[in-house]
Amino acid sequence: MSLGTSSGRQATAAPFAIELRGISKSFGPVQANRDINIAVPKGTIHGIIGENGAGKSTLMSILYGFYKADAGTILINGTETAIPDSQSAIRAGIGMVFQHFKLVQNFTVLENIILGAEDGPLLNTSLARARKALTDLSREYDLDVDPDAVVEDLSVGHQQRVEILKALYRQADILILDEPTGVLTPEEADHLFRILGGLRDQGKTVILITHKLREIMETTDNVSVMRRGTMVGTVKTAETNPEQLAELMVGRKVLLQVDKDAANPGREVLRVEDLRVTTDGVERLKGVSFSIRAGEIVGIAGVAGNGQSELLEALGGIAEARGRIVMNGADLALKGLNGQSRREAGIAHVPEDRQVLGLIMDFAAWENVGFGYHNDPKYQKNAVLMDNAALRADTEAKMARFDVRPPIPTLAAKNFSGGNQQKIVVAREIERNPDLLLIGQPTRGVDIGAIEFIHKQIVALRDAGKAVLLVSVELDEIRSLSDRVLVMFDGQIMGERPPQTDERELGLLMAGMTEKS
Amino acid sequence: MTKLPRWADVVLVPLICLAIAFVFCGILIASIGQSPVVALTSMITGALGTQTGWGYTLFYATNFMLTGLGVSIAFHASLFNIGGEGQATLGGFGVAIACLFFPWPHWSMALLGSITLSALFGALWALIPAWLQAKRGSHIVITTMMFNFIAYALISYLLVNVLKPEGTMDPATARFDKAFNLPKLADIFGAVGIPFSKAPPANIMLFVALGLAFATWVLLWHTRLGYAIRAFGKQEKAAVYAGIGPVRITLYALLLSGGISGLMAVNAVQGGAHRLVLNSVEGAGFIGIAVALMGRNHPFGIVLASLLFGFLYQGGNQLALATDPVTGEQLKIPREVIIVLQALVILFTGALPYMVQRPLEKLFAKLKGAA
Amino acid sequence: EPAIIYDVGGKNDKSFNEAAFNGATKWATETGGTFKELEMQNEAQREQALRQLAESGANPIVMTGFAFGDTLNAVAADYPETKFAIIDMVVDQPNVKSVVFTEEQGSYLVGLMAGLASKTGTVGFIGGMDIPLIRKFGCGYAQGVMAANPAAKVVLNMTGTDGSAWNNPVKGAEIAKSQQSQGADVIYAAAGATGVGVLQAAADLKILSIGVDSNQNYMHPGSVLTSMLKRVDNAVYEAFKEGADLKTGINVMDLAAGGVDYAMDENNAPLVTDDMKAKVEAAKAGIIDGSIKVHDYMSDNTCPAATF
Amino acid sequence: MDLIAILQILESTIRMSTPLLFACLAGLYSERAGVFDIGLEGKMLAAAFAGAAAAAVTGSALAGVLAGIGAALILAAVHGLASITFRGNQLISGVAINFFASGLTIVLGAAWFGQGGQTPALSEGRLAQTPILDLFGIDGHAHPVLELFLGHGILVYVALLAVPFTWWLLYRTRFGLRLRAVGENPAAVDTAGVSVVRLRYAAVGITAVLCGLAGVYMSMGLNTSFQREMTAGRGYIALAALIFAKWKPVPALWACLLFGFLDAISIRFQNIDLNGIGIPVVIPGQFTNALPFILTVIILAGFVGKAIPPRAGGEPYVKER
Ligand SMILES: Nc1ncnc2c1ncn2[C@@H]1O[C@H](COP(=O)(O)OP(=O)(O)OP(=O)(O)O)[C@@H](O)[C@H]1O
Ligand SMILES: Nc1ncnc2c1ncn2[C@@H]1O[C@H](COP(=O)(O)OP(=O)(O)OP(=O)(O)O)[C@@H](O)[C@H]1O
Ligand SMILES: [Mg+2]
Ligand SMILES: [Mg+2]
Repeated sequence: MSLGTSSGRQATAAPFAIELRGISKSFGPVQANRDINIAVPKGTIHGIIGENGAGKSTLMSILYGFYKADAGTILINGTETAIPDSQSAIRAGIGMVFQHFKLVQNFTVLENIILGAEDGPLLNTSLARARKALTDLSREYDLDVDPDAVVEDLSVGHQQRVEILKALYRQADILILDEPTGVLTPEEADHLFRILGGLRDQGKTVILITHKLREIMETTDNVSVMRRGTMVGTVKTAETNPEQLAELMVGRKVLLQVDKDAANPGREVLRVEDLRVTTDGVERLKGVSFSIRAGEIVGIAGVAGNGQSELLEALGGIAEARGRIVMNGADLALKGLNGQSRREAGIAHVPEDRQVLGLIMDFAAWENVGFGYHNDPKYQKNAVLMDNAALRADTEAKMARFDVRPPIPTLAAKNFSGGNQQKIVVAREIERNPDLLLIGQPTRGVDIGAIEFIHKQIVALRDAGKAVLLVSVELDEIRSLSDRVLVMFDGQIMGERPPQTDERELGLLMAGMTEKS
Repeated sequence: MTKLPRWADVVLVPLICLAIAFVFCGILIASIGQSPVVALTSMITGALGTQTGWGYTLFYATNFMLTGLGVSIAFHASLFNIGGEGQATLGGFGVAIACLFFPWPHWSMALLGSITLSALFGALWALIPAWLQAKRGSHIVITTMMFNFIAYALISYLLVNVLKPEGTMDPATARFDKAFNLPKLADIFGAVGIPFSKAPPANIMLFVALGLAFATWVLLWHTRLGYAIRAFGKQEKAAVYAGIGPVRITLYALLLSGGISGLMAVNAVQGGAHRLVLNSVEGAGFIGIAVALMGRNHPFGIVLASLLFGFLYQGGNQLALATDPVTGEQLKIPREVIIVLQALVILFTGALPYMVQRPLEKLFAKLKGAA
Repeated sequence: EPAIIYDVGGKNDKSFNEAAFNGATKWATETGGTFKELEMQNEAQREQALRQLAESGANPIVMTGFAFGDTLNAVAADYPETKFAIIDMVVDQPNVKSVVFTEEQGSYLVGLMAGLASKTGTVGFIGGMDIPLIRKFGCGYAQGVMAANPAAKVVLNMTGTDGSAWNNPVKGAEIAKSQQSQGADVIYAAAGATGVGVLQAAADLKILSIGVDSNQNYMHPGSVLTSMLKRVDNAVYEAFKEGADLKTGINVMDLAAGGVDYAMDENNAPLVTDDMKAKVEAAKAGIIDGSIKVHDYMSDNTCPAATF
Repeated sequence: MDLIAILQILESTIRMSTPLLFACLAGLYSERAGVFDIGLEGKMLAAAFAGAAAAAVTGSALAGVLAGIGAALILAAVHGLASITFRGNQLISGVAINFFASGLTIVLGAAWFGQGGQTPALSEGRLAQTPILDLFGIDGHAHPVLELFLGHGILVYVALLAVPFTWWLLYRTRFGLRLRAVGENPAAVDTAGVSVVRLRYAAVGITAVLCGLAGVYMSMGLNTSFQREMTAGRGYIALAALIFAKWKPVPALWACLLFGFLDAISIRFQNIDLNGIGIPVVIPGQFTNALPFILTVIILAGFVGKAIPPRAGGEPYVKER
């Protein structure tokens, strides 16, 4: 059954909080939305799922007045409403938490929250009220963040909270969240969903975009599925199941859990001893030691911002460190270095933040495939010239193998959706067939089709007798992929557990609590 | 992402912008009681109507090509080197040394000598700012600006107190040995049997500059260094991930930038004046910035932009001499009108293409609809 | 039809080129003739302009400024039928008239007046850029000052080292104020448009100033002590008048020939005592009859009265 | 070196710093809002001309000031149109504006006053030189210390007061918050329901007003007429000062005073003859002329760290790639 089409009639009866009719939007050649119809009943949580690049964010951005639709109409509570800009959206009671946060990095939390919603021409009054309101909100939904912290110093998880608080502060009764849990720990996520439930009970309407079917099943009332810019359909959550949704989404059957047989670890590939990293005065990595053997996947679980990033950067040769890193029996330099030296040592690195480290967003896909390997002999014509043709050919091949969409090597990285950007990076690094693969948040913001694919690649690499260090805030991912799990907290390793360990116990470790305490 | 066909974007839009600029300038000329038509025609004939005109246009264009290329390389590393003026000034000093103190047996050797020294001095003048930027994070815009002023002072000291021959009024070096004069277009074309005006100073450096433009293109898009420079320019942190050393790239980019700007002096000093005078650069360093920006930092675009500016310079010079065909009287157009014209051209072709693109897109959409 | 080419300063630079322009216009108004004129925009244009004017049949062709010397020397031979006149430079060609001025003499006279008018015994000199020509002015000036008062002190400043040095009245005024605070109560400006700022500041500070090239006394009556006249206008006027049969060769416009002088008019009359006037006239006579020798900086790049 | 000399140098410092300070703060507003502006020079020049011209014609200083601000506003509007509305390259637009002003001031000046771009010298239309001292009937020369602090034109004090005001506006008001935000992340401002375009135009407008004051201070305060190119590169120095100050108001004051001070020093000590103290060398004037620039580099490298410009600076705000 589908609500989307029958919306017209119902509008008179029980007006929908939101109704979009015939929305179309294209970015240059890319048709992001094609004649989209969707209706969201008041006081419900409405899920939207779809592959990367399906057009979810675009659609919501149109609803929020960030983009202008090429065609179509928007009805809020049954009345047609023009939303030329975000201001009118806010006035219409819509709040949105963007997939890519819209925060001013060097402002405090408070400054970010009041921005655009100040009380008067002078700040201190607004700041005072906001501080008060913020503490109330924090208590009500216990979303605590330090109001005076500067945003760039906050973990992504906390920045996420700031975004949500922004929307709540503006008293939105229609709340749009675009992949809010991409960067949250399971606890944080569950917490968020409790909040959303609370909002629904207050009669607010929530639209939730996510790639995680579990979240859809657990929290939403209805779910709409998008594919390649079109609306495939809307179903009642109660009347569907993950497999069906996955199929609707991708258009084929998808394996929702990794199938891999037991690892048979070989020689030690990497050994880390008392590794320490200090960034601007603060020691973020406080003496970490572990080792990885060939043919195994070691997962690092932990709440974002507990030293995982520094660990990856130290191993990847981006951050200077103290201690020892022994790769294939040889000590690696720890200072005055860069990614190059590590690649030569047989380490490949899929960084946590593809848009900041992994890709040059303005470069074409084919140039990005050479990124980090531009000195590789196989991309050189001769002593002087690079062999761009070879690079392009290689890119086409990779795009085919990794099903990157659209498969246009000359398209700039920034014009691919998040998931496809990730595929480009993963393809580049995995296909180096390295002795050790460092991979951070491999499936952040990636659709289930792609997740399935990327997970397969990681396992395949392991089975090929390579070592993998997997860092992820997704416990599911850690547990389903890893052969051994290390839990990090506050720059230290709290302990090692087998992947079967139940979430509670891992959760406790991630919170810094050992069984005894 | 523009919806225009490429040719329209690359050819049509700039032409329309250019036209608009000239219309505005025509209004200005008319408003001071002169005939825009006569003015424009005399500019065009003066710059493109005769071999001599072409020769001068190309001579100026060569200057701008070199400084423009210099600026653009730094730009690709997202370093705004506004020191082209000073680097070219020092380049002039290099040329003077090469042409005054070495007994070259042949002009070609002299050319090699002056190219080497001017590039060297230009690069050296960029070295300290580059090093400070790389090591201390001292903002390149300030340091290069300061080094422009320091260069003026240094060169005027050298000319007045060191290089100036006894008893001459002119704060300039002696004339270089005639044997070191660079072959002019007349000689080069003459060699292949094409007669060309002897008057203009346009010389072999034109081809050197064109060669450099091509070399720059190869460097930026077909070599590892170019790749590294562009990547560094886009995302510095990512560059480190990729194994690109910020310090090294900063130095390379600015040294190349300064070196190429320095070469401008070979054209102006050895090719044109045959001696080093005060202010031998005459703002070409700054025009280079405009040229690089208008050429969208692409060597091909830079060549076109330099030709445009060469045309404006030479056309402007001619405008000052233009006479009314009817009365035979000299037009009374102050030279500053040409500066205004340059401004309008920079503004419309460089900063306002979008103003033209949008309507064009609509138009093309209509045409498509019709077709 | 005669032609005149102004140097990059432009024909309205309030001094040198403007004087040339005045000379040309004077000729035009008297004879009712017309003349071609051209303002230099850049170095490379010099040769082009000369050749074009020559080919357009302009004759004679007058140009202001030493910077033309080198180019003219190269070009003149190609146009034997055309007569050229160059100001401030000697070009040894059969069809060229070289007009040079003895700025040191004129500067000596105004220096003498400065020395006499100064109560503090300290006077100032502000040049545009540190080039030989300006040192020539300054050196003559310093000699005049010393002649009036051997104990006098001359504060020397050059405005700058780039093109803006000639167009920086704000800095000119600032330098004047600085010199005043160092005791200077008469300041001689040889700095193009920068001088406008100097004269202004002197007027504000209620001290005396000295103009240059053309008569600038009118700019601040009661403050401009005098102006060192460099009769470029006469030189151009003469050249135009001689027309096609221009008298070639070197033409030294010195004090005797009225090429340089100091300006007296109603604007500065109250400032110049009879005693001062007498002394200056005496010095003038002395220079003309040779009893007073004013050292020319250019002759050996040294100055007995000042260090640059 | 005696007290008088020191006082004189400090006084000169204040005078020389004022136009820089105006221009530097002008740049601060525009660039903190994410619009780079190397057209400060041009706007100052245009204002200097328009101010002197209007004052000469009307004989009213006020008319001159207003005209100067108006001229700067017109050029700012062009810059805004190019870099905000039409998403053009902000650097190019700035370069163009500098060329434009440098040419047009002279063309118009020549056409209107027939003095080759120069404007007639002002008498009554001039800005008062020492209004405060005059008010109390104090003779500045007699009281050099009073003169140092009170012996300046009104605009000097306006410039100095503009510093704390700017700080207050930037860090204490809604407008300031939004201004800083739009220079750091316009998308955040946009999604917060505030118009990026309007904010940026406002900033560019303020920039123009301050440039206008810088210009008229030069042509109507320090001088009594407009001269071609009389800003003599101060717009660029102000830009350097702005970076020096890391785009912050209070540091901007120090930076401009520093530049002014170095200038005053180099004016005071031209070719220093060390023969006096027994060393047979004369430090050439060119060196003292270059000294401010050399010292700037040394201080920058030695004491001023990395300057991070507003993150969104120079980029037109485009949502749809
Ligand atoms: N600002 C933009 N300019 C140009 N193209 C864009 C822009 N935003 C999105 N696109 C393109 O439009 C299509 C839809 O993008 P959108 O972000 O809506 O997909 P999505 O469903 O949100 O993907 P993801 O799940 O990765 O977030 C993609 O092909 C994307 O590349
Ligand atoms: N939010 C603020 N409230 C009050 N004063 C501030 C604030 N931010 C900065 N200041 C003051 O302003 C001056 C410069 O500010 P700061 O050093 O924070 O620059 P900044 O961090 O670049 O400013 P911003 O954070 O707005 O980008 C200092 O005197 C500082 O004390
Ligand atoms: Mg999305
Ligand atoms: Mg701050």
